[in-house]
Amino acid sequence: MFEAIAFYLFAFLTIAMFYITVTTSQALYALTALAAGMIFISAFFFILGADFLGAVQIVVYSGAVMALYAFGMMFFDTTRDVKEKQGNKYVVVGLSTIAAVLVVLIFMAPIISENITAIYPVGDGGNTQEIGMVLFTKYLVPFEVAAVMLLVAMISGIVLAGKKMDESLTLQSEEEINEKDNK
Amino acid sequence: MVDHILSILIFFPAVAAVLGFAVHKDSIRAYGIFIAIIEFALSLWLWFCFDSTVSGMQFMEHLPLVSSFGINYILGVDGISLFIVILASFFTMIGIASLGEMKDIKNMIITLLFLQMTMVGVFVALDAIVFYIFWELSLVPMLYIIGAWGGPLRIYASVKFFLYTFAGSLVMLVGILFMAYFYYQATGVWSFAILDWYRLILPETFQLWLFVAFFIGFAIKVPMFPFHTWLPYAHGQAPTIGSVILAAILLKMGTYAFIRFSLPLFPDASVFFMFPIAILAIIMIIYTAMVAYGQKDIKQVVAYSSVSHMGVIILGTFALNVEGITGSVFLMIAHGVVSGALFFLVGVIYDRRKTKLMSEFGGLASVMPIYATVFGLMLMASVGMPLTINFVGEFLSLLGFYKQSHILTILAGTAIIVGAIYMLTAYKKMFFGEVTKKENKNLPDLNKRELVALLPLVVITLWLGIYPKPVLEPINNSVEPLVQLMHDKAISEEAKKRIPNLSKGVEIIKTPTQEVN
Amino acid sequence: MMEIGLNHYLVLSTILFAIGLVGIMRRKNLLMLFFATEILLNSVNVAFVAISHFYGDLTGQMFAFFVIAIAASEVAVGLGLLILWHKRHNNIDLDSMSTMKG
Amino acid sequence: MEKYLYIALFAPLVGSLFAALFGASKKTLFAGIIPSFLIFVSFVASSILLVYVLKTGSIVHVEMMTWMATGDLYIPFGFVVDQISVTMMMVVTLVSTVVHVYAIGYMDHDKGFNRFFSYLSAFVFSMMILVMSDNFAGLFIGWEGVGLCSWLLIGFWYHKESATWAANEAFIMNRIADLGMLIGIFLIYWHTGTLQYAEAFAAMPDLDPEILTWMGIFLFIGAMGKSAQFPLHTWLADAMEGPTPVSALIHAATMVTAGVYLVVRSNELYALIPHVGLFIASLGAFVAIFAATMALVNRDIKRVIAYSTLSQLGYMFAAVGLGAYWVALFHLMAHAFFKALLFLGAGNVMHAMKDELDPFKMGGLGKSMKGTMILMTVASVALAGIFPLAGFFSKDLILEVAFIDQHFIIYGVLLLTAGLTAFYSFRIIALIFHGEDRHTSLGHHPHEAYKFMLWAMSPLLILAVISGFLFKGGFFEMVTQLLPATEYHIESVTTYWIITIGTQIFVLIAIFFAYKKYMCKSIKVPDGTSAMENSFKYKLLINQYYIPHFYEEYLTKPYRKLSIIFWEKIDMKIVDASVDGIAKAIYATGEKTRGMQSGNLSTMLKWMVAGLVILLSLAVVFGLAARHSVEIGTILSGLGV
Amino acid sequence: MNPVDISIESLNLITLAPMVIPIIGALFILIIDMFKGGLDKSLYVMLSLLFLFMDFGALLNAAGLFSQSGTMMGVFDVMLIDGLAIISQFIIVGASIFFIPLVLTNKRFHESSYPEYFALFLFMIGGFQFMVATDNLILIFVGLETASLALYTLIAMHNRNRSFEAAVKYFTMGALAAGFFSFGSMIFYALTGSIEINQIAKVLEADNYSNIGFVLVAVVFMLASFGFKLSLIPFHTWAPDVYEGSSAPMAGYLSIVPKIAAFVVSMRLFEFLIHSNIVWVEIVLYITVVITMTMANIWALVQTDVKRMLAYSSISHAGFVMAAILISTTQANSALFLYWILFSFTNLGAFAMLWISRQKYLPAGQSSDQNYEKFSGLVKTSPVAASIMALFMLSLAGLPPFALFWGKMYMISSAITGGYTILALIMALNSAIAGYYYLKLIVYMFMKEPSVAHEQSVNISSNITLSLKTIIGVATIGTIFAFLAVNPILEFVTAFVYKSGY
Repeated sequence: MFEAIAFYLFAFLTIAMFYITVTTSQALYALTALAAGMIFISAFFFILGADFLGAVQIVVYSGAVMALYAFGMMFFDTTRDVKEKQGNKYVVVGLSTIAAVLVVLIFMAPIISENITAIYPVGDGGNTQEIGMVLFTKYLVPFEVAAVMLLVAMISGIVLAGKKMDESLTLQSEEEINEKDNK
Repeated sequence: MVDHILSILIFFPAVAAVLGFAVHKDSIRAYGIFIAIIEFALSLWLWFCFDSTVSGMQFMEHLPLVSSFGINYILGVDGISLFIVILASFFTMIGIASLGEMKDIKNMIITLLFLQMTMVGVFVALDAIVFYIFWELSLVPMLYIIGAWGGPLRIYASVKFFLYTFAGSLVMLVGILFMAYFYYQATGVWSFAILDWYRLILPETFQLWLFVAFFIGFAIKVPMFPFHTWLPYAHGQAPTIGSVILAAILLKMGTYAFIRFSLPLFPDASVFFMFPIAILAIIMIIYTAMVAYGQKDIKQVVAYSSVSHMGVIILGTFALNVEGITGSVFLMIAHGVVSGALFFLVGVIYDRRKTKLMSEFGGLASVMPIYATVFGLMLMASVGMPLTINFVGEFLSLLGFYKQSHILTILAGTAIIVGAIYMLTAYKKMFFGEVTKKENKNLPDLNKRELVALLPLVVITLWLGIYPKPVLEPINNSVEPLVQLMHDKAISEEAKKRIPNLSKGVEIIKTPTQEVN
Repeated sequence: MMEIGLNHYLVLSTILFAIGLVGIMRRKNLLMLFFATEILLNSVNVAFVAISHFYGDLTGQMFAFFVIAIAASEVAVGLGLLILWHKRHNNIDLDSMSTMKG
Repeated sequence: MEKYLYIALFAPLVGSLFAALFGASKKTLFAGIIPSFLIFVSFVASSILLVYVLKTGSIVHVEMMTWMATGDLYIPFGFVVDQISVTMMMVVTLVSTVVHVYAIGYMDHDKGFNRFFSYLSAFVFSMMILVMSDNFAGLFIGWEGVGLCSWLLIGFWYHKESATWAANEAFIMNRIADLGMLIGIFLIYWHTGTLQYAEAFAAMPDLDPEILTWMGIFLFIGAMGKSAQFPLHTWLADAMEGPTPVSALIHAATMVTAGVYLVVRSNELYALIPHVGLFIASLGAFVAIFAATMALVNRDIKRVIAYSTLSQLGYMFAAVGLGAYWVALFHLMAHAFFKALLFLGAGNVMHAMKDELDPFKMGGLGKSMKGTMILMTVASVALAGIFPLAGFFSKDLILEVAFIDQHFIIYGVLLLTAGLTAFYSFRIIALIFHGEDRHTSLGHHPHEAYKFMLWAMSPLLILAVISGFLFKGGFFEMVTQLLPATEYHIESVTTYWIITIGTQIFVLIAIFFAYKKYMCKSIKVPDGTSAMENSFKYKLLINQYYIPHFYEEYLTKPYRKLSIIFWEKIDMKIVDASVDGIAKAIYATGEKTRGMQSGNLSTMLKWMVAGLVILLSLAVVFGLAARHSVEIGTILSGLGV
Repeated sequence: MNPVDISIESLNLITLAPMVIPIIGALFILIIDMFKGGLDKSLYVMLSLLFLFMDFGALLNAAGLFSQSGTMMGVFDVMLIDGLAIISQFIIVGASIFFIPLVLTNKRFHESSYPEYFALFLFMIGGFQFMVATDNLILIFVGLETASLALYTLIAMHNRNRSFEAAVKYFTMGALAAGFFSFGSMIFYALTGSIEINQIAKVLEADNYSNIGFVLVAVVFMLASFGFKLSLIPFHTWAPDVYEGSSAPMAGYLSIVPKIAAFVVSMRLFEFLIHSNIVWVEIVLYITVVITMTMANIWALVQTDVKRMLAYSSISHAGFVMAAILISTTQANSALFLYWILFSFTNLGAFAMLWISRQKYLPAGQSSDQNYEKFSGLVKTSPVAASIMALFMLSLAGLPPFALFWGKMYMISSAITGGYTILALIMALNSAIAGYYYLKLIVYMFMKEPSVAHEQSVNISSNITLSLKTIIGVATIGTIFAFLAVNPILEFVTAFVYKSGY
């Protein structure tokens, strides 16, 4: 009973938040709504017993990502209204509605099949500990690759946002570059 | 060296062309002529070493290329291909020798040498893929020749030429791959060797489909009605040398391929499609002859006349008997010589007057008597005057087809009438009458260089018209086993009846072939 | 209805995904467009965790974990690109971004 | 004897090539003399062969080399001198020699003197091949060869539009017939397996008569072209554009008789199909009177003689059609002599009159050109068939043949034609040589031709006079070794005399009538005003029954129009345009749909989602269908699908 | 909670070697930069090459192991080294070896001044290698994203407006595609409780596809996701813009490496579905293949920029090759690899040729970097360059005996053998359409006169250096003499594909 109430409540909240995110014309509202939505999602994780993930969700999204976006927003000065000239609203609404309806239609049917055996069953220990276990055995390689990915993202971020990008060697003639080098 | 003479014939000009990049452009003509003469001498040597009493392939070469897929570099020459090879090297030689002053002559000569490689390659390849390689590759130099040295519409013409034939041959490629697949199904190994394929008997329905696939590729190349419209453009825009080689050699690829592929591989389909194709051929003959008659441009006349004559070749091929096929092979050579010469002749006057409109001329016979004589001779050869080279081929082709159908042959025979109509009219317009235009009053007659190109053609025209035996005999010896093979392979009663069983009992390799289901 | 099963979560996930799609399609502000991509990934995470829960299997959580990592990395790169664009054009309007077409 | 055969055959070729060497250069007399001499050599060699054949009764047969050999086909260059061919050889070489010598004078002032002799000798060579070949293919070589030379010679004065037009007409019309001949050859090959005369004819009696009929018809179509039989006759009159010696040699004596020769040569075939023969005879008779009527009114001496040739060819075909091959051949020979003579005489007149051809503008030329007048008159008498000249023996024989074979209609037609022949022959004689002088006022000062030209003509004169009664017996003896030796004697002596004398009188009356009408002083140059000229009959005849007009309007012009339509409308607008249309359609599709790539990121994303949605809908449809396949099946079956 | 006890042998760490090497290399480069900045690009190029050669060596080793012992699993069965993985890694690493030195241009471009460029490049290679060497959807996803993020950056580092635009477009659509991928994986997971493709296949098989509808939805999302990577229509819209916006070597790289990685994954993913006779997948793939091939060709016809044309042509080629996955016979899969190897050589050459002709500023009257007019009359000014460029165009058009012909031929043959005759015909005819736009460039180069306005400003080989010459030379030789290489490649590829069970 509690689960159901919680589910519907958070479902409503999440949907509402995300709806605001995609519809509001105020970037700040959107950002706030997004952050709220993320937190509500983590609620599901807790409901479902994925405590570790819930924590990660809050930390990563509400913490890191939102901070990044907030920085970005300040940088871009997007507090001002962005004119969202909609070329064809019907296309947008139509396509997404159809997509949703189609998938929802399908999911109305019972899904779980009989012959599934859990490969990494949830054990007795705490969620975090088990996750650690699986993460550092089975998913060791993806984990390491994810690390590389984050490194890549970091380098990318640094390179792209770096000062060196302000002047483009690509657009300068050789003479200009040499002149600058000599200086 | 004799064992590899075919490879040498193919790749010698190519290597020479690559080296030619380094030759200075003032000396390139001499270089080109020299190379072409050597190549021609080699081809003559090939003829000399060729044993005309043997019916099978000679000078076979065999190298694995993509052995896991059954693609091998197989070369060989028989009576059917021998003379076209010689003709190719011959035309390249006189073509280069007769080149007048033109821009970028170096590129032209190098291109011609590459073209020669592809031309020789097509006719000696005995592996379908190798054949296809040369077949397609030949488009490129011709594309360049038309596109770079042609008339005002040259780009349109060259692209049209390329794409049209390219599209057709891709369909043919599908056919080739299909054929190989059937062979694979029947024997369990991949092979693209034509001689292997010869031993495969296909069920009739498959024959029909494959025949159509090959036909599209070949028909565009020939070009058969209604796929012929690229040809007038190509000819009309191409420089003289391009037209000459196109008409003399490249068009022969299609008809040659009919004989090499379509007939022996699909005898039943050949019989099945004999009448439709014959009707197309007849349309080609009469219709294009009439179109030729309606032209204002002498080169277009010759171009359409080419199409018209190709119709006779097709007809002879689909006579499916020794007389007809031999005739059509001979006519390929004959048409090569004659139409090549005619294009040369048109080029001569174009060089002088920069126009090809017949209305610009008139009375040239008195201004340029030697030119008029040579033109007249080639014209007579073109309309099939006996004792010229064309007659032998036309006579045999029609004779052969008469066995298959009386009415159609009568219709096809109108070639000799309609041909005479447009040719004589054109000749009359250009050479007879008073000299009306003052530009024409002082035109110089043929110069030495042009004579060097034309006299050999004149000699061949008469020589092979009077004494075709040295050519006809090897062709005949190779065609006979072909016909016998077709007869033996034929499944349907109709085909057995249409394709004669030669009582001479030629030996062919017969291995038990499984039927493909 | 009161019994919350897997399907509930899947439907929720789908709805969220659809909202994300709407955002992606209608946003002209690139920053807000990126918000929508976050919604997409988050919606999937809900489903993953739910499935994981109902199967009693950790794989789904793993996937969700990596999706979060990926989403985070994307934000970094995406923002980097946006900054670059913004420096040159002083806007992050998607409609200004159509010099190449055809 | 082979030696003589080769000499007879190749001497003209050598002459031709010799003259051709100087073809482009200025007139050189020896370029005329040497070919003439070589033709004479050929004549001598032919004579030797004739003597040999006469004496021994055997034939000379050589095979020089293979021409074509493939499959079962074997065609050699083989030559045979037998009784038939030696006759033809004699005729050809003799007339050629005369014409060559004559032409030296006739072409004296022409720029193309050397070229002319080259062509002329080439013609003789082709003709020799035609008559000497031992197979149909060889015959065809000669057949086309003479066609080519005829083209060259008709169009000899190529700057004249009418000449080149006539040359092309002749060539093309002959080509139409040649197709028939070619088909005939194919038929012979595929049914007898050979093209050698001897073997082919030997095989023929065993063949299906229907096939033989077709062979006969197609070969005859070939003959119709060369011999200008209706409806392929128009070229002959137009061919008179060529120099007169050419008309004499080619279009009177030799080439046009090739058709007759072909039928005579194939007598074994035609003997098997008498119904075709009857058709040939009927056509021959028709052409005889048809051509004669056109000759009645024509105002061009050469054309009149051409029509007369046509008419005489009709006689010959009538004879061969009725199976009287030797008679036809005999008439062929005699006709060659007197017709060539007639033409050469006309040439003299033309020379004298500066190429004026209208006899109404002449008159009284007999005074200045006595020699020519005698020659032409004798020739005309021979043509008219007056005893004892050649025509009497040969032509009246044909009448007898028709009478004896009881083809009275043919006989009647031919008899009438004989009268017409006499009339028009003497019409021009009268107009040219007799009556009032009408040319001086037009500024002509006629003079006689060179002496040697007249001398050169004299052999023909003699032969025209004597060949009939002198040769008839020997000729019969000789050729009937090969041809059916049918003797034509009218049973009843009375009938014979009545017919013979009747014919002679009829002809004489016609001659008298011609003189009476055209020697009177009131003859003027017609100017199209007289009642006769406006009568329908006259118009019909002067316009050659409107046949050339018909050809022009209903064949040539439509062909030309159709050709242009084919090119401009069908080839360019339909065939080519559809090819280009495909290309253009593809290109246009690209141009129209490239808007999909608007460059706008939002649109791109929408496309992605759209793609997803499309795929999803497909999936749902399929998934539902799969899930409910049973129900769908029952519903569909319930609907009776 | 028991302590985990796993022997190091059972991890089979050797399977990681090829991927780890470039990552180590990247880190190495970053470290060097940390110690001493401002080093010349040639150093980094050579370092990268060094690591790539080592990578190549590791691959050879892996190939040797594979041919001995067959498919290897490693590191908790996450890594999957089978024939496909090895061949595709060969292509990835091989292509990279040729593409990286393309930065050694005469002119300086922005990206080459960064050591990070090379580090990212190597990371990207590592990412792709991971992506192909596993059947775990997580690792595929992570590998893919690693590579993609690096790629977006690499594109943007060219540092001009068009490359930013390209990067943003690519990135945004990539993010959407990532969403699709995760959604698709989620459904697979929901259906089968597994995210390993082999396992998924087994479970679905055992289940006899009772939930076909869900399977299809999952397939749809996967197809959309990989359709984006493979630029299948209608997910292709990024391709032309990104190609145009990025530098020529990057565009060339884009046309080869990400696609082969995506092909391998699609092959793993769709193969079992097609073999289970799910008609829907066949139909949808058929339609996609045909539309992609044809429409891309048609759009390529109307392009005015060579690079953009090549972009569309790459889309078309991808569609062509996608047919292999539809046909899914051993021959078809081998054909895919054969085709792609040969395609790599040709495209390497073509893009390298564009690269050497790259000028920094657009001259007057030129609307894009590489529009056709720029190449007018090239044969007059620089015949060798024109001939080489023409050679690559002809090869792309499938003219024998140049490289791509063999791929096309084998591919069409596999279509025929697989019973897709109509498809074979469509493929053939598409090659004919494609002929037109390749020919267009040849027409410009060989048949038009050099335009006067361009003569001063355009130097076709302004960018050339010895190393670029060498690469072009290699590509040229590879393209011309492909017929010698086809047999060994084919034997190798077929053996490996067959041994991997595809």
